[in-house]
This record gives sequence, C-alpha cells and structure tokens, in this order.
Amino acid sequence: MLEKEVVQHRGFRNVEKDGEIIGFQVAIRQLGYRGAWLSQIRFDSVIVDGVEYREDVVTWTISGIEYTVEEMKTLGRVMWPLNETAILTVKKPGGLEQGEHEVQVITGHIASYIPPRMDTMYIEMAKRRPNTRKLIIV
Amino acid sequence: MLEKEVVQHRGFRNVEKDGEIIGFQVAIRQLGYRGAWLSQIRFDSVIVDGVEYREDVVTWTISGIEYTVEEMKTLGRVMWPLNETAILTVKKPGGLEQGEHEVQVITGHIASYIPPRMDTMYIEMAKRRPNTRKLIIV
Amino acid sequence: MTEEIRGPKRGVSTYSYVGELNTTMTLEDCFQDMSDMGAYGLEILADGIIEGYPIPTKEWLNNWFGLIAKYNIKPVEYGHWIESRLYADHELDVEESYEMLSHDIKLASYLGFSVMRTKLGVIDETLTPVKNWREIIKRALPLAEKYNVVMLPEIHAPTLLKDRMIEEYCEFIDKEQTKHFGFNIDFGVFQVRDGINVRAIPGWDPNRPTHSEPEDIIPLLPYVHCCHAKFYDMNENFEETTIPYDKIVPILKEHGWNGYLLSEYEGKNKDVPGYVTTQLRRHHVMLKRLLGH
Amino acid sequence: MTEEIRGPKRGVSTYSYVGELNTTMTLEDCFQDMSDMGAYGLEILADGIIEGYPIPTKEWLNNWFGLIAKYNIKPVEYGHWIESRLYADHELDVEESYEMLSHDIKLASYLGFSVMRTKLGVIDETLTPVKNWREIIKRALPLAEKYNVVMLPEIHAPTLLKDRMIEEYCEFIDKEQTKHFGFNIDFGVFQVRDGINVRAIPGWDPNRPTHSEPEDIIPLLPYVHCCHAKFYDMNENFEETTIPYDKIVPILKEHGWNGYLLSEYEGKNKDVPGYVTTQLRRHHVMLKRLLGH
Ligand SMILES: [Mn+2]
Ligand SMILES: [Mn+2]
Repeated sequence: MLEKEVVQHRGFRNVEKDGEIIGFQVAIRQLGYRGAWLSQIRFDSVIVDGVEYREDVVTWTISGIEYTVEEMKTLGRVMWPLNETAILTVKKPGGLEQGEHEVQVITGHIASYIPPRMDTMYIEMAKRRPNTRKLIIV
Repeated sequence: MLEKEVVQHRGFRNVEKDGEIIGFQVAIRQLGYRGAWLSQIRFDSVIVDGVEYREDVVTWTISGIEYTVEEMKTLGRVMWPLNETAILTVKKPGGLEQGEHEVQVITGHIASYIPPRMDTMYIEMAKRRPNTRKLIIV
Repeated sequence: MTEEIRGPKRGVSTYSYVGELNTTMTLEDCFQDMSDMGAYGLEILADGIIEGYPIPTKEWLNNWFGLIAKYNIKPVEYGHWIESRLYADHELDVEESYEMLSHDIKLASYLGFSVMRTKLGVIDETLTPVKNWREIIKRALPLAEKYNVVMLPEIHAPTLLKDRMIEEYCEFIDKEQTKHFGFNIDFGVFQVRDGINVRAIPGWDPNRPTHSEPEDIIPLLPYVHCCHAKFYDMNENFEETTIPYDKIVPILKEHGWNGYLLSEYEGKNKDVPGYVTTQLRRHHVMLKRLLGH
Repeated sequence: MTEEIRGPKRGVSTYSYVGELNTTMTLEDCFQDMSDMGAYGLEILADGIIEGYPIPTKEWLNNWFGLIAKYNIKPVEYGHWIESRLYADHELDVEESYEMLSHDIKLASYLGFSVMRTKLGVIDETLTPVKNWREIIKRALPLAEKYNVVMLPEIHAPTLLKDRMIEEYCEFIDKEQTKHFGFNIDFGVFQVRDGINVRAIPGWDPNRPTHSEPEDIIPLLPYVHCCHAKFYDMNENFEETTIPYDKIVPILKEHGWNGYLLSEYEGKNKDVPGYVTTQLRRHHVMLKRLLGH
C-alpha cells in the first residue's frame, strides 16, 4: 500500500553500484484521484536538508523503468499509476549520511480540464502544501 | 484491507432470502498477529443496541463457508485467517431498522502458549477492551 | 434486481473513496461497501483504477470481472479525460484527441460500462471546452454507437445550467440527432452554501448567480444520462446540509428520469478511515428515503 | 552479500508490523522497508502471514518466491505454534503434536527457512512447557534433520536465562546430541525497565530477579541459533532506552556468535502509520553502529 503522504518512508535509501554508493533514492506518491501521463509531469526538485537536487542529477523510475526528466516530456501514453510510487534517484557520490534527514519533493503535473492559468502554478501549489518529512538513512 | 477496529463498517447489512429479510450480518477482524484455529474460538455474543444475540441465532462465515458455533468446536485444522473478516450472520426476521446502531461483538480465542489461567478470561478481556462501533443500516 | 427499477437509481463513484484507496482500501472494499448499501451502480475513474491503464493487465481484468459478479455491481459510468494539453508544444488536434477517446470507448465498453464521463480540455476560467470539441465528438459518434456507449461532458460548478455553453451542447445534440452524447450533471451546480468560492475566480461577474435552481434541470433531462450526486456533509439526521436534495430528487422522479445517481463525496476527512463510509451510508439512507428504494 | 558475513547479522520479524499489516501495509511493504535498511534476515509468523495456512495458496507461494528474490530477502526464522490446547476435551498427545509440527517443518523448509521458532504449549504462569515436550521434540528430530531446520523454543520474559527450565533444555540437547534443537533468546529477558509487570503474576517470588544479565547468555551461545532483538523505545539519538544493547551486542560479537538479530518492536503506536518504520530504522542505525555493518 502507499503511505498517505507524498514523500514515503519506504524507498528512502542510499544506492550502491559495483560496491560504491553513487547516490540516494526517495519514493513519492501522487495525491488525488488520477494517474499522470509522463508528459504532463512538471518536476522541480528534491530538497534534502535544504540542498536542492534538480533534473540534471535526478531520474525517475516508474513501474521499473528509469527515465530522465527530458525523456518523460515526450511520453504522452505512458502513465505514472496512481497506486504506485515513483522512485527518484539522485546522483550524489557517497550518498546521504547515516541518520535523519529532512526530505521534500517539489513536483506537479498539469491537467487539461483545469483552467490553463493553473499550468504554471504547480510549484507554488506544491510549496503551499509543504510535504517535508523526516526520513532515516540506515 | 481490514479496518483497524474489530467491528467493521464494511459487511454490516440486512440479509435477504427469497425476498424476505431474515436477519443481519456484521463482519469482524482479529487484532493481534495470528490466525485462529476454529476449535480455539470462544464466541459469546453479538450485541446490538443492548440486545444480545448468542450462538443459538448466530453463525460464522469464514472464507465463504458457514459454520455453526457448535461445528467450529471440532475444527482444529481450519483457520480463521488473520487477513480476513469473519462474517457473523444473526437470525432476526425483518432484520435491523434503517439508521444507526451500536454494535459490539464479544468473542475471543485461546492460545496454548499463554498460561491456562487466561483460557477463561476472554470475555472479561473483551469487555475490558470494548469494541462497540456505531454502524449504519441503509 | 436493481436493473429492473425504472426511475432514478442509486450508485457510487470511486472518487468518494480517493482518500482511502491505495492506503487503507482496495477496489473490492468499495464494492463491499456499495453492496452493503444496495447502491449497485458504479462509476470508476479509469486512469486511477485500472491497473496498467491505458492497457489493463490481465490480472486486473480477471479481478474486475470476478468482483462485479461477486458483488452484483453494475458498471455505469467510466470517467476519462481527453488531455488536450498532453504535450507542452501543441494542443491535441482532432485526430490525436480521437485516438485517445476511441481507446477509452472500446475499453469502457469491454468493461461493461454504458456511459462515459468524457472530460474535455478547457480553455478558460468558466470551463469553456476546447474550440474543436464538436469535431472531436462528431468524429467519435459512430464508434460510440458501435460500442453502445454515451459520451457525457460533466456539467460542474461554477457552470450554470442556463449558461450559453449548455445551449451549445444541446444544439449540437439536436443537430446530430445522436443518442451517444449528453450530460452528466454534477449536483454541485445546485449547491447553496460552502461551495466553490467563485469570487476568487479571475474575471468573475459579481451579478452572476452562484448556483442553479433545481427546476433548471427539467428542460435538460432528455439529455441527462447520469448524475453526480455530489455531497459535502451528511448530518446525523441524514440530511445534506449544502445541496437541496429534497427538491432535486423529487423532480427527477416526477419527470420519469431513468438513470443513476452516483454519490460523489467532496467533504472533509476523506483520508480518515471510516469517515467516508459513514457519510456515504447516511447519503444512501437519505436517497433511499427520497426514492422509496 | 549479507550471507557471507560471519557474526551477528541484521533482520526483522514481521511481528513488528502487526499494527499495520492488513490495514496499511502488505508483506511486500515489509520487504521494501527491510531492503531499505539492509536488514535482509526475515522472520514470519506462519499462521498470520501465509495465505491459506496451513496449506499455502498457489498465488501466495508465487508471490512469496518472487518477493524474496526481488528484495534479496533471506528467510531466517519461521514462527509457529504447537497448540497443545487445540481441543477443549483433551491436550494433544505426542502423535497429534508431531502431526502439527511435522507439517510446519516441511512447510518452513519449502519456503526457505533454516530456523523455526517452535512455540510449545505451557502449563503455568512461568511458562513451563507441556510435560511431554521431550517426546514431541525427539519424535521430530529425524524430520528436522532431513529437512535441515532447527527447532527453537523462544526464551521469553519472565523466564530467566538461569532458570531450571533452560538447564533442562540444555541437558536434553546434550543427551540427544542434536543440532536440530536450540534456543531463540528474546532480548526482553534483559530488559531493565518498562517490561512485563512481574508483580501482577500470581505466585511470583518477590526475591526473584526481574531480568537476566547480558553475560548470562554466554554459556548458552552454542545453543542459540537466533535472537529476537526485542525493543520498546528508540530515542532520537538512536538509543534503546529499556534494554542494554550496548552490552549485549558486543558479547555476541566477541564470542563469534553467528546468527540473526531479528528486530521485534514491542512499543507503543504500532498502528500509527510510519511510527514503526521510524522505530525500526532507528533500531538498525544502532545495530549497524554496534556491529559495524
Ligand atoms: Mn463530479
Ligand atoms: Mn519474541
């Protein structure tokens, strides 16, 4: 099942490759009642302890397939399912330190049945509903 | 999924047979971490708005199979699964009235790894943890 | 049994359960709840319910057909969207929109639905649909006929039932002489308090009414195939405190309207386990009293 | 990878999640959590986890083998019970007990477990096992050998590690010269505060110690195949406030004990979503610091 909050405890971890820690992952869910077409997702940033990570170092994994933010922009028939988390992988050699971190994800997606004025308001809206959670790296 | 409480909203309803309302049903879950062998279940009563219904008018349905309380006593290799509700069907011609009702179920089960003294304490324990819920018949 | 009843019938939209679905409830739990209430008519929101959407997984399909049989659920309305702003660089043209729409027509029909809540893209604050909506719908009418489904835009606050937009839809239907396009009326249009704060909408005309009157639905009834029985607050006396159900439902009955009222809970505490089921059960006590079944 | 480590290793019992399982979590969610923590050793409580128990459904088995591969989970301990008081009219005899036990031995082995927490029926307040426990276990030793599993009673507060009962178990093991019977030590036996209220137990000797000392485990280590890393309260500094982990874990390391520490959360708020995962992550920060991996 999903946790109620956008940012999930489950899935927060450092990522190892060939014996080296190359970054970290955090899983997020969608609130609301729809899945999102990848082309309509508007990602801004992952923020950990005040440090912002943007699309140059972040990829999304959805249903097991990893995408760059650039790749997602053209994918109008691939959906981020409502009942699945998206795993955001952040490139950061050494990963995050053991212990507690404040984690926030700023992202949104547009919807054609909402007035077009709202299309650019997703970041503002995401910030109005702060989704910061304290998560622990073991 | 199960609701957190013993007495579930889902499953509370009147029961129709051949166009007549012959009674009502209420679904309950187990708290704790084990399923229960049917022979270890000790059912006392369903209480609705202060009226007690005992084993002479109550049957249990587990994984689709209906049992009398008497039948359950010999079934040491059939389990009430932890992740399923038991549906208690109460014979009551006309069923319950439309509207809100106070519903409680007094039941327990024994466990051999607990001191035998506890075997007869299930009703007292159930009453110490009252599980009354307000449920609605539509 | 419910299928034999003529007149307004009771159902539920899975939208009501959105605060619990995927965290504390599954689709089967919704069906159990509906079955308990005798509210057998179902609306799903396709992209949030169908696993694998737009291509359902085999596991999900097996589960679906099993559950609707087990709980005697009648698939009524299939909620879907035509995403006109799907890509940043252009608005979908008629052919692209049709491609999206035609897939949903086929899928809705396969899953057993007869009605589709076809959400069109909008271009302004009063929810005016995209300019090419007539061409898109016209293009799809033969397919809708073939698959025996009706496409319905949802008429939703702050739209009023007397708005020009509604007239335009009616003119289109009359001109095309089609039975495969019509309305889903969301009862939020009748809401007398605690609704959308229209004054916050840029360019809102302060002289414009904030809601429609129940009788405004009467001339539209031939075009209405389904209603969202929107509700915000059922009190302990089984009364909705913001929408005049006691006026709306009798109108539908008296005019022999024959369709489903799909409960759509829009109030508080959606994510508090058990809160919505209590609100829904109160809603259906009220509807059952008003309808007599 | 974790399998190559010698010495104490980290794992989790699904018991920790009992307040969320079936309401807000699934078995897969437990595995995700364990994988995040690098705590790959698993204990399940068979009758609460295996769908269809005592005969698992095919769907559950497929899911099980898929999930342990996907999350790299190592099945360590299979928790089960011999229900001596299964029927109201008699206590199970040796043959009936063996029938129950033999089924679990086969099932545990099939699911990949090497250790079984074999809970015996008890006859009194200090958890003395049933009189015929020796005959039951002896009857099952050849099968445990054939299926390569070890049966472990759980040594649980208020039992003390120096109790006569423990000696009797050790004498049995030595006499039978078996590697298929031993102990699961529940760290609740070391709890120095907030534990079981022993004074509420009828017939409790007021001079009896309320807990064992960490070094009391040393002579038992050859017989200990698994530990329940019971915990009640991890504070924000990653310290358990009721059990002296800082003394227990070094003893296990120094004596070269080679087994799994299975986290068993017994504190408050088990049913508050996210609370237990936070407690577990703190627990594993502590264990990782004490173990160095
Ligand atoms: Mn609506
Ligand atoms: Mn334990």
